[in-house]
Amino acid sequence: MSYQCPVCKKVSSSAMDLTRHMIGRGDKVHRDWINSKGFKFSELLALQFKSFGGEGYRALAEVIEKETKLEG
Amino acid sequence: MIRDFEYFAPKTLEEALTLLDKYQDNYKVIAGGQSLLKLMRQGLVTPQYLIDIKGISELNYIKSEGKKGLRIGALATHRAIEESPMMKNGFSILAEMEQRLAYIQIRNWGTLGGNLCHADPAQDSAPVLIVLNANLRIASQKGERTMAIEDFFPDYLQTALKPSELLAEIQVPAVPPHTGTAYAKFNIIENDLATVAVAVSTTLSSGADVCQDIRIALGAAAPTPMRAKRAEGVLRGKKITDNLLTEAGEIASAEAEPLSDINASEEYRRQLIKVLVKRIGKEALTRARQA
Amino acid sequence: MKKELRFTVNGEAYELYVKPKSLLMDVLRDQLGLTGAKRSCDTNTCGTCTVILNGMAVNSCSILALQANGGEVLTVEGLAKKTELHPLQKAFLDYGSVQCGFCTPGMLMATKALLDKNPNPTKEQIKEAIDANLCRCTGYNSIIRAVTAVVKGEYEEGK
Amino acid sequence: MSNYSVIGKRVHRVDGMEKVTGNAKYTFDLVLPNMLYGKILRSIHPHAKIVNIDTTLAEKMIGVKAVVTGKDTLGRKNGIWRRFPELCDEEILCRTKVRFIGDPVAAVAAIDEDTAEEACQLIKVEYEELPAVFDPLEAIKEDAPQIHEGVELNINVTRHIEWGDVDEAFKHCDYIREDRFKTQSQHHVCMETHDAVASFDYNGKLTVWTSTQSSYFIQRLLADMLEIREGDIRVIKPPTGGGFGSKFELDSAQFCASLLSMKLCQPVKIVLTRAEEFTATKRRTPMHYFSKIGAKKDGTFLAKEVRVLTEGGAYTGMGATALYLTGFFSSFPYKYPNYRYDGYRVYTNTAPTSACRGFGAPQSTFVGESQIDMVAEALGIDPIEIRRKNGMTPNYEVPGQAFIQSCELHQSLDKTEEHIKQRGKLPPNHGIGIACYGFMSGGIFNWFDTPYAFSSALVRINIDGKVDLFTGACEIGQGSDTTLSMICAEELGVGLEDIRIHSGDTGICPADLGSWGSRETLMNGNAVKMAAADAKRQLMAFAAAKLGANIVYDLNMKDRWFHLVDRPEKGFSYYDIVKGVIRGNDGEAIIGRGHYTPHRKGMISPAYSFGVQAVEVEVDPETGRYKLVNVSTAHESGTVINPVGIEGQLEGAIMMAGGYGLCEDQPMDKGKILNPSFDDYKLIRSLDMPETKILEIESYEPEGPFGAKEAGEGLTNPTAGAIGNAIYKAVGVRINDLPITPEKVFRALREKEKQGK
Repeated sequence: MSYQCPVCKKVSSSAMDLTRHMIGRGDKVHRDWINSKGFKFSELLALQFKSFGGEGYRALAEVIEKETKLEG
Repeated sequence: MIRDFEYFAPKTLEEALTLLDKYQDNYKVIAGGQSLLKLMRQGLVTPQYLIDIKGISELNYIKSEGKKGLRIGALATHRAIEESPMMKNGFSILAEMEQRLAYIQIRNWGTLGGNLCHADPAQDSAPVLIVLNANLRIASQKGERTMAIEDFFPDYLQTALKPSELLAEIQVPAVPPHTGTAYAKFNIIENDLATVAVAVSTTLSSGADVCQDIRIALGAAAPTPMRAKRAEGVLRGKKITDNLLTEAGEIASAEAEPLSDINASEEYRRQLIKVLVKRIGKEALTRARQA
Repeated sequence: MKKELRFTVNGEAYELYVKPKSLLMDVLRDQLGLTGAKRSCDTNTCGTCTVILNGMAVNSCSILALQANGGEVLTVEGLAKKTELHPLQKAFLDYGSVQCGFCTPGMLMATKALLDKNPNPTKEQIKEAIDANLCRCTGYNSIIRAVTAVVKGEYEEGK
Repeated sequence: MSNYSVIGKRVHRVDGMEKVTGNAKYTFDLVLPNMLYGKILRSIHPHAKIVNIDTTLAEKMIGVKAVVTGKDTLGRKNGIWRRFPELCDEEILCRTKVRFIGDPVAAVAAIDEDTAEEACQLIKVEYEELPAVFDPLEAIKEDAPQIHEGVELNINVTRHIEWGDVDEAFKHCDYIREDRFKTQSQHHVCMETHDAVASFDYNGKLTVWTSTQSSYFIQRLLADMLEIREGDIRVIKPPTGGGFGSKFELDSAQFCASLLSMKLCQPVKIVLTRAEEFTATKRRTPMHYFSKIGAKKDGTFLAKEVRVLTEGGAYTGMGATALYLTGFFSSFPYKYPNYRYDGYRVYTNTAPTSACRGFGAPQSTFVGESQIDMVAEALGIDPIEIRRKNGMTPNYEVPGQAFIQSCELHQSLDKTEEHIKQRGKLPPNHGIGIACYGFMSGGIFNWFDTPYAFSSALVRINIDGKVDLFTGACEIGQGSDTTLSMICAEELGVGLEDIRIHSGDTGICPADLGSWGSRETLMNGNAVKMAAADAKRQLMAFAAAKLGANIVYDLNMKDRWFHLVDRPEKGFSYYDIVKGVIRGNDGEAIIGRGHYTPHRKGMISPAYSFGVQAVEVEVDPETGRYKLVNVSTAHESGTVINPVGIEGQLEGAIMMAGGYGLCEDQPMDKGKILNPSFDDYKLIRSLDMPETKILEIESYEPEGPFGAKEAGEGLTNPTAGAIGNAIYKAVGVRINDLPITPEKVFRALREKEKQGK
């Protein structure tokens, strides 16, 4: 299974990995996409150091799972 | 950067007092200068006239006068006091205190008088001299006066010296029999300035193991060195027990007014006072019993 | 406004004119070219400027030069007898007590002052003698070993 | 034992004589004819626009020769990550905006320091204050002030490392724990503050004497900033009073002194005060750490996930490397089959954070070793045992990251276990804690974008047999001049006294990246060894011909004697051979060349040191104050070339790393550092120094010269973690944020008491 970044087209092996890629990039285009899905990018990021388990990642990963999966 | 100043190096007390009288409050007196030069280099103190009394030999002495006790010239260095053969019996506490005061380089040049006049509440010498009931002889052209060291520190970094007055001598009365004295400071780095300091002097009534008199002094526990009088009250006239000492520690920590700073919070300082008063009180008691 | 300063440094008598605000360290370094004593802290807390004045280790950054008037100063430059190293200098080399070397002159003078007064110090007394002297490289213990070796007589003349 | 004649011997430092006699002339001591003294005016605001700088009064002042501000620069932005322009973000002399308290805004050259300082006070800077942000967790918020144009959410760099399938692996763990940690700032505290003497002449040549870890970096960075050809800049490194990571970037003293000198064609000297050093130079990176680890019942680690947010301060500096290394070393020195690291470095309006001895690893080692002890306790496994079970072994590959060749972690664990057993039963309130660590022997990364070999050396043998060794390696106290001279002598077969080393002078030495990342012994050592071998080959050829021995015989030179290996008595003196070869070369001195650049050695380093440290503490339960009683270290650094040097590195590291664990910190209030002096910045002094013990370890690193590797920074890594573990063993409380002050211990003890009731 592979997933493609809707912004820069980077292909990842898992939705979680692509999630980290998109948060990790942190540039405007990636942020805008994330924010357009109803998330607050900076909160997702801050969450990584405040709360355990990375709920932020998981929530976003679910969306990415749905929206960025490549066929085949 | 040190600002320029006019420099005088009087060789006698008389010369010094004349200069102090002449320049009123535009001057600063320097002895060892171990604290003063630091402030001058940071531009915090910029005197117009600097009067260097370090060379006045008549103020540099340590004398033992039997019943009258010790007389220490204001210019006696910390190191001289630390190593003086006169620091025995009740006075050994002075040597113990000096040995933990900063570093040898500083003790070699710095003077007891200068240290007191810098009036840092965290300094080591004040609490010990307070429990030893010391008096200060203050000279000026108008004459002399003596005052209890307890009254010498009106406020943070301030002394009771009036313009044109000079601290001339520290007088330490003879220590009564059956008296034990102890001092300790808390710090993270050995010999560093105290986070909290405690000195205790206990006098037991002869024969009975009862506390006839006690003096507890705290350093770095308030804007000035202070007596913990309420804590003393707990112990005076009683047979000192561990419980009483613990209670005294709690009361001392309550009557102190410590600040919070980067070295310790107020709360932690109160805890340290509690512990040190208990421990040093016990140490003083043990010494009193041996005395 | 400069004032006369008469003192001896490493056995040489000097008559200089200095500003009252000049520190002993400044005069030694800038006027006499004796740059062994260093400045590292500005607050009388690091010991790199340690010299021996009238037999005592002092921080030359915290003494007015004029306060040394009539005094005798020994700096690290005066430690060796011409080309013959002082035992402490030899020991510092043998025991690896020197790394960046910036604190070394101060360390040497502090320990020299100790041994002049007390030829048989305890380990605790050696530690106390260099407690003013900060060193970021060695961790102090190699310096303590070197001084201990001198105390034990490993470096007596002829050895 | 080895049959080496020079290496492994206890020798005097080659620069020792100059240092014990006070003769060594540091940059701080230099005085040139007609030299001026400079001072730097620095920002008093954490974040502000520069509206106007009025220097007229200062320029009019008697004794003032020149005043420079950002307007006098080319407006270039400096950064050591030259390959990535967006990370070159430091103007040094700010033109339009200041970003931290201490950012330089102007510099003055005058006849003496006091005049220069007074002149600085006469410069009127008109600021328009901007909202500032100090906490990285605040700085990443949408509404936080933007510190660098175009850098959104103030995110400076991010680093991600991953191998295996972490999410899957956690599903198979019997025990998982998650912990948060915080590490603080620490200052390098070099005894010699940053300083420089710059002299620009009428031919347009710039010479800079400066206290630095890399004269080549400074030369190249000055060339970028001043638009002068690299070859027209000569950077000379006199004896240097410590570096510890603070002295390989271009600093304000070097840049401002050069700029002022170029205005006057007169030498200018700038020495930072201790207060400037504390507030306006770079420092160790504070980090927020979130660490999740999963293990099987038997203690086998299956997975680890680490997230780090670092306080970057105002500029990038070496922070990007620290961010990467803290991520890599969070997996060290263990075999995690599944590992994931996400690191973010965030700009804040505080003094920039950068490289500091250990380079991100002291942080990760404190976190990792604390957490492993927690896991061990939860699973009821001995701390040494769990480390044995998971510790790295020789020839282990860190997936996609690094290849470990030599590794004696287990030997170190055994020695440490022995040591602890020997200590026997401990008195009450005593505890021994251990920590494992490892470190790189020089980095492989080339963010600096150097076209040169990472290390180079030249050997020149003169007619009398004296050897000149030229290298860009920088002796900063760590002992590289001595170690490299020993390597050169050993390889050539001559004595240490035959070598004269010339180092850290770009005018005469081949380029070298310098002394950082613990690279000198391995990288420069290899270059020196190669240069010596090259020279030796020329001697051997001549000697072989002269000897006319049967081709089957082996020749060698040792202790200045060329001989048949089988018949040592048959041969010639080294001195005769040298004379012969030079005569044969038509009088040309013998030159040997050597260089080293790691190839196909992974992404981090060609070799890694390993070790275990055991710290014993004594805790006062009523106050929380604790004493470092004993620190014993089993450090594995391959062949020991310079034993005296290693002892020094080892004990010195304990002073620095012990302070990191116990008391060193830089508390701030709105970006203002509150303890910029030795009165308030607490350091371990001789009376606080614990007993130290070295547990010797045998090892050999194939990639290193004579089998040697790192022995510098790695030693800074374990101590804080070992202290934390020791305190837990002693009184049962665990502190997760550094430094572990007595007050924190006391509070934790009181908490524990409350819960007990």
